[in-house]
Amino acid sequence: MNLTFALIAFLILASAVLAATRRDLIHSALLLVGNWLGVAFFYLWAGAEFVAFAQALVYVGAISMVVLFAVLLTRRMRTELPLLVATRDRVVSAVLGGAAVFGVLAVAVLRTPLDTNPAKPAGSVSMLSLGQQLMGPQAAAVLIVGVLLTVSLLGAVVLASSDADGKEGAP
Amino acid sequence: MNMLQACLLLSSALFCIGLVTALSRSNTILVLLGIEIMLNAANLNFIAFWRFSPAGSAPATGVIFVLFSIAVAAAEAAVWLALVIALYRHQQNIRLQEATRLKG
Amino acid sequence: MIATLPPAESWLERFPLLVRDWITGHLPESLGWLAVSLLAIVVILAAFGLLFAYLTLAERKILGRIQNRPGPNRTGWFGLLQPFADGIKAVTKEDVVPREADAVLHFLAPVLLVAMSLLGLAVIPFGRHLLAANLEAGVLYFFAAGAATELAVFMAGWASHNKYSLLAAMRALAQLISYELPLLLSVVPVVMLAGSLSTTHIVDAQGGWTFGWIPHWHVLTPWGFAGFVMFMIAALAESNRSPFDLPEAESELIAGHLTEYSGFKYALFFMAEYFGMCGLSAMAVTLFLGGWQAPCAFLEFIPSYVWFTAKLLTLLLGFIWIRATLPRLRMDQLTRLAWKFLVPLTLLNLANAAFWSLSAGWSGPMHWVRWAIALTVVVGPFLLLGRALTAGVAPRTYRYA
Amino acid sequence: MQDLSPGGAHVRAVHDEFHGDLLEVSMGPHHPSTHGVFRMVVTLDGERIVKLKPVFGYLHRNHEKLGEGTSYLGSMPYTDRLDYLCSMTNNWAYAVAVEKLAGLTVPERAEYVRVILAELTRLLNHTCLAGFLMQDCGCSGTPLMYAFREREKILDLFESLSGSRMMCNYQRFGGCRVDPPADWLARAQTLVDGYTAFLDEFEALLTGNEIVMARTQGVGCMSAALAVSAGVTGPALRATGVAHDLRKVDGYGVYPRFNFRVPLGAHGDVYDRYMIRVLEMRESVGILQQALAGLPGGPIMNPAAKLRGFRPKAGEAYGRIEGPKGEIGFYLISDGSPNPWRYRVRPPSFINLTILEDMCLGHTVADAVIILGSVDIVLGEVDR
Repeated sequence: MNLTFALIAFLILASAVLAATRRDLIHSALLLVGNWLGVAFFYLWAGAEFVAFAQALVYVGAISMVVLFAVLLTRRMRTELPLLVATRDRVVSAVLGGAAVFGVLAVAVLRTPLDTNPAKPAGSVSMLSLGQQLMGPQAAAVLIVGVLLTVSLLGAVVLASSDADGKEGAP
Repeated sequence: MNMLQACLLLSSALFCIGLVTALSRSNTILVLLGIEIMLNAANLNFIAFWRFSPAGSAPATGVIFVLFSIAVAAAEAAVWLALVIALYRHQQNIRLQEATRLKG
Repeated sequence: MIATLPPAESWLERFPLLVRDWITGHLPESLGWLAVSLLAIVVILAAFGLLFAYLTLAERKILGRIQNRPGPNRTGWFGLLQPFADGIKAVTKEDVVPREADAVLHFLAPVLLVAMSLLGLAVIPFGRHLLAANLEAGVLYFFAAGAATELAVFMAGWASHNKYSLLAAMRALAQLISYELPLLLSVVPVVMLAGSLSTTHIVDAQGGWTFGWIPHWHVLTPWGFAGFVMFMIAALAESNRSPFDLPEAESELIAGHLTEYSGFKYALFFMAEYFGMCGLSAMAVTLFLGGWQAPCAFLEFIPSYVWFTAKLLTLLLGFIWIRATLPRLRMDQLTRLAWKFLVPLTLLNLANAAFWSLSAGWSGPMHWVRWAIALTVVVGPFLLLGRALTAGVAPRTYRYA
Repeated sequence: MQDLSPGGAHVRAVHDEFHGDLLEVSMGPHHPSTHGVFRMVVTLDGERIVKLKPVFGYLHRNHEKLGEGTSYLGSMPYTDRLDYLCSMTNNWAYAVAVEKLAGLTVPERAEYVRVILAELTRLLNHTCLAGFLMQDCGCSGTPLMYAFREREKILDLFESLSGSRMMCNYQRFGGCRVDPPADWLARAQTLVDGYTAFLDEFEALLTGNEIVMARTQGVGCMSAALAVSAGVTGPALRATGVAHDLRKVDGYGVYPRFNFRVPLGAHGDVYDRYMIRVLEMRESVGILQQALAGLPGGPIMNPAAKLRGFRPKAGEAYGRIEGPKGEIGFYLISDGSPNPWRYRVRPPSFINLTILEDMCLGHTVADAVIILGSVDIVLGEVDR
């Protein structure tokens, strides 16, 4: 086994498990930032340099901020944050369900004869070819994503500010 | 077990952690974070297949797919921040079980 | 560090290469890459460590000069040993951690901040042969590394369990969300025209001179100048420097996220602020001011790293000067400036750069038309948006009883 | 309910069903922008202030009771400690009250010297205030250091005249303690001549600065009606457009002989309060020029005034002057003994401070700091 891969896998899984089990929401969010960084390291390890930096920029730089903002805007005091304890049944059934899904996936992955080519050099996709792909064959998709981003931003603004004036009238 | 299978196992495990988080927690933010984990697990798969599968006709497809996925995740994050804030305004907490009404 | 060197270069220019080769020459072949990497790290840490030390002194001296006072002048000749005295003081001071604080995050925040603000320096070409990591996506890497700095500020504010710090944490988040966008958008035209995300390519694209004395730096084009100014404004906000030092806000939030920090951890925050400032200034030099390129052809005999250092220090002096001059903005004004002024202007500037790129072939009188159009696109919206931004604010006349 | 531990930023979250989560921050008594040991208990919605409670008294030292236990002259040095930036005007107001009580007149030369010192004090106070206000706005000390450069010159003058830079203890009932020598007057003249240049420089740097205007215009508005009903005086009142300047209204001392104008604001916001002070400084320079030019000779003390064994007749008197911060007044009741039976101070900055909450509501924390700065308080006077 590749040692780097093992380390990255450990970082990803450990931070995800810790984030899922923390009681403090801020800790969860910050651990998830670690998780996202781990995923970025994985991309780097796999040779997808550009995606790794994009992942770091978008997840660590933007989405983490949004998450923390959401936590702070909906906070009570720090001590009141984790009061939303789930019932034992829910947790147990969720863990069982998750374990079952993992079992199925693991068996499927291990049983399938996957045609691999480990000799392929890492980082085989250059920035230039990536750009040409995006602007050439994938141009329509880029446009659609652009529209999606704009619409979601506008939608978010509308959603978040919908109460601004009619607040007193709302029950 | 080759490297590709190891990567796929990693992403499956990550996906299941996300699934368990989304199912077991009642805090809206944590549920959404679980979904975000699952999304990342899927992205891991794309990169793993791109890296380890034999060279095909479109060499950069996996990378481009992940790029789009990241862009969509950014859009999604903006929307769910707005949703969480709207939810909080309506019911003064962000417990998902209590968000049973479509109308405030 | 890049190994390719043109034949006719002075030994001063090749000095870093010679030192590197001398050191690696003593080591076995297999350890070469490790030695080179370690050397790059050591050089960056040492150079910027020293720069940080003397930048603090320079800031205090210059602020003092601007404010009719001498500044530190007791430790050593002209106060030149002051940074070391400060360092000893910071290390030996008691490190106070509030009882209610989140100890892990409280510790991690300064460490993360310094680490993150140092990472970006790896892709800056400090000279023709001085570059730690020549990444194909260098610019993207730089901003990805810098993205986590405000996260550390947030961690510090949150972990301190102090309400001033909490307010600072909120401000830091809002400030980051607002200013990341114009910072990146003001860089996009450069990337677009250079056709590369690699910092070396961007510097190379600015090489050459018209008539031997007008350099082809981006800052000397209309879109480049506008981009440079907006980049520097956003950089001020990113590095939490006055007039955008809202998370710190000494007169409002005491010291914001730094309120509960003391001793060495405080020094780390201080260090990170200067590293961030240096990193962003170095990026501005690389993107807009021609990197290590000399301003005139006949001045090329001066080594490239000297030019880079000179440009870097000029920008840093600008940071200090602005700090001595301007009052702080309010939070709503800060975000309004970002969203209603900088973002539209950077977007327009993107179109402007595209026009500049498309009209590259225009010659003769059309050359002047090209300049006129590009300048109009920069100046017109600036004036219009600026007027909208400062609406309702004007000097007043007063009557007498 | 009020679970506020002393000091620091102890905060408690208040859940208010109308405003969502509120945050209560105790700004002060140890805060760099409260100009002393003053505390504002601020309730915040985000950064917006929904409630503000000024808490003072940390510097209370029984000033008025001490005055009743000391002889009339013995209280004079204590008045220095009220508004420790403006000891000259505090002295004068107290001297006016005692002179009214005892029916003493003041020689003309002393009246002129008093005007000179009062206007110098006004320059000193307003210059410092403008510097502090800019510091509160977030300038890194530059305007403050410019202001302090000028302040030093005035303090040097005070020092060479009275022997003390801030605690001058210079005025006496029926005159002044020492006669200013000719070279002192020449130095004062030099300072006054150069002051307009300083004001021009200061204004060029700040008055038209867009950040300063954006931070201060429309912030902390005070209506004329509110100001009048709350008893606000001084530049804060005139910034709302009310023409009330005791130098014109009472015409005390020799002020009626001088030609000066009273600048008036229209909005009553922080910018107006800043500008009124700057314009007042320009008028003060004019008064100083006239007073220095017209300074008559003669004695500096009324020979009839007794410093030892001073026992005014039974009665009461209220003496007031226009101090730099507003109407500073002393109310005295005498029962014929060497000590006042009742000694009461009307401190302008204390009364101006009472409407702090009205000015701050709806603004942000950053605004509260500059609003407080623009009120111009000195805690020695607020708490007494």
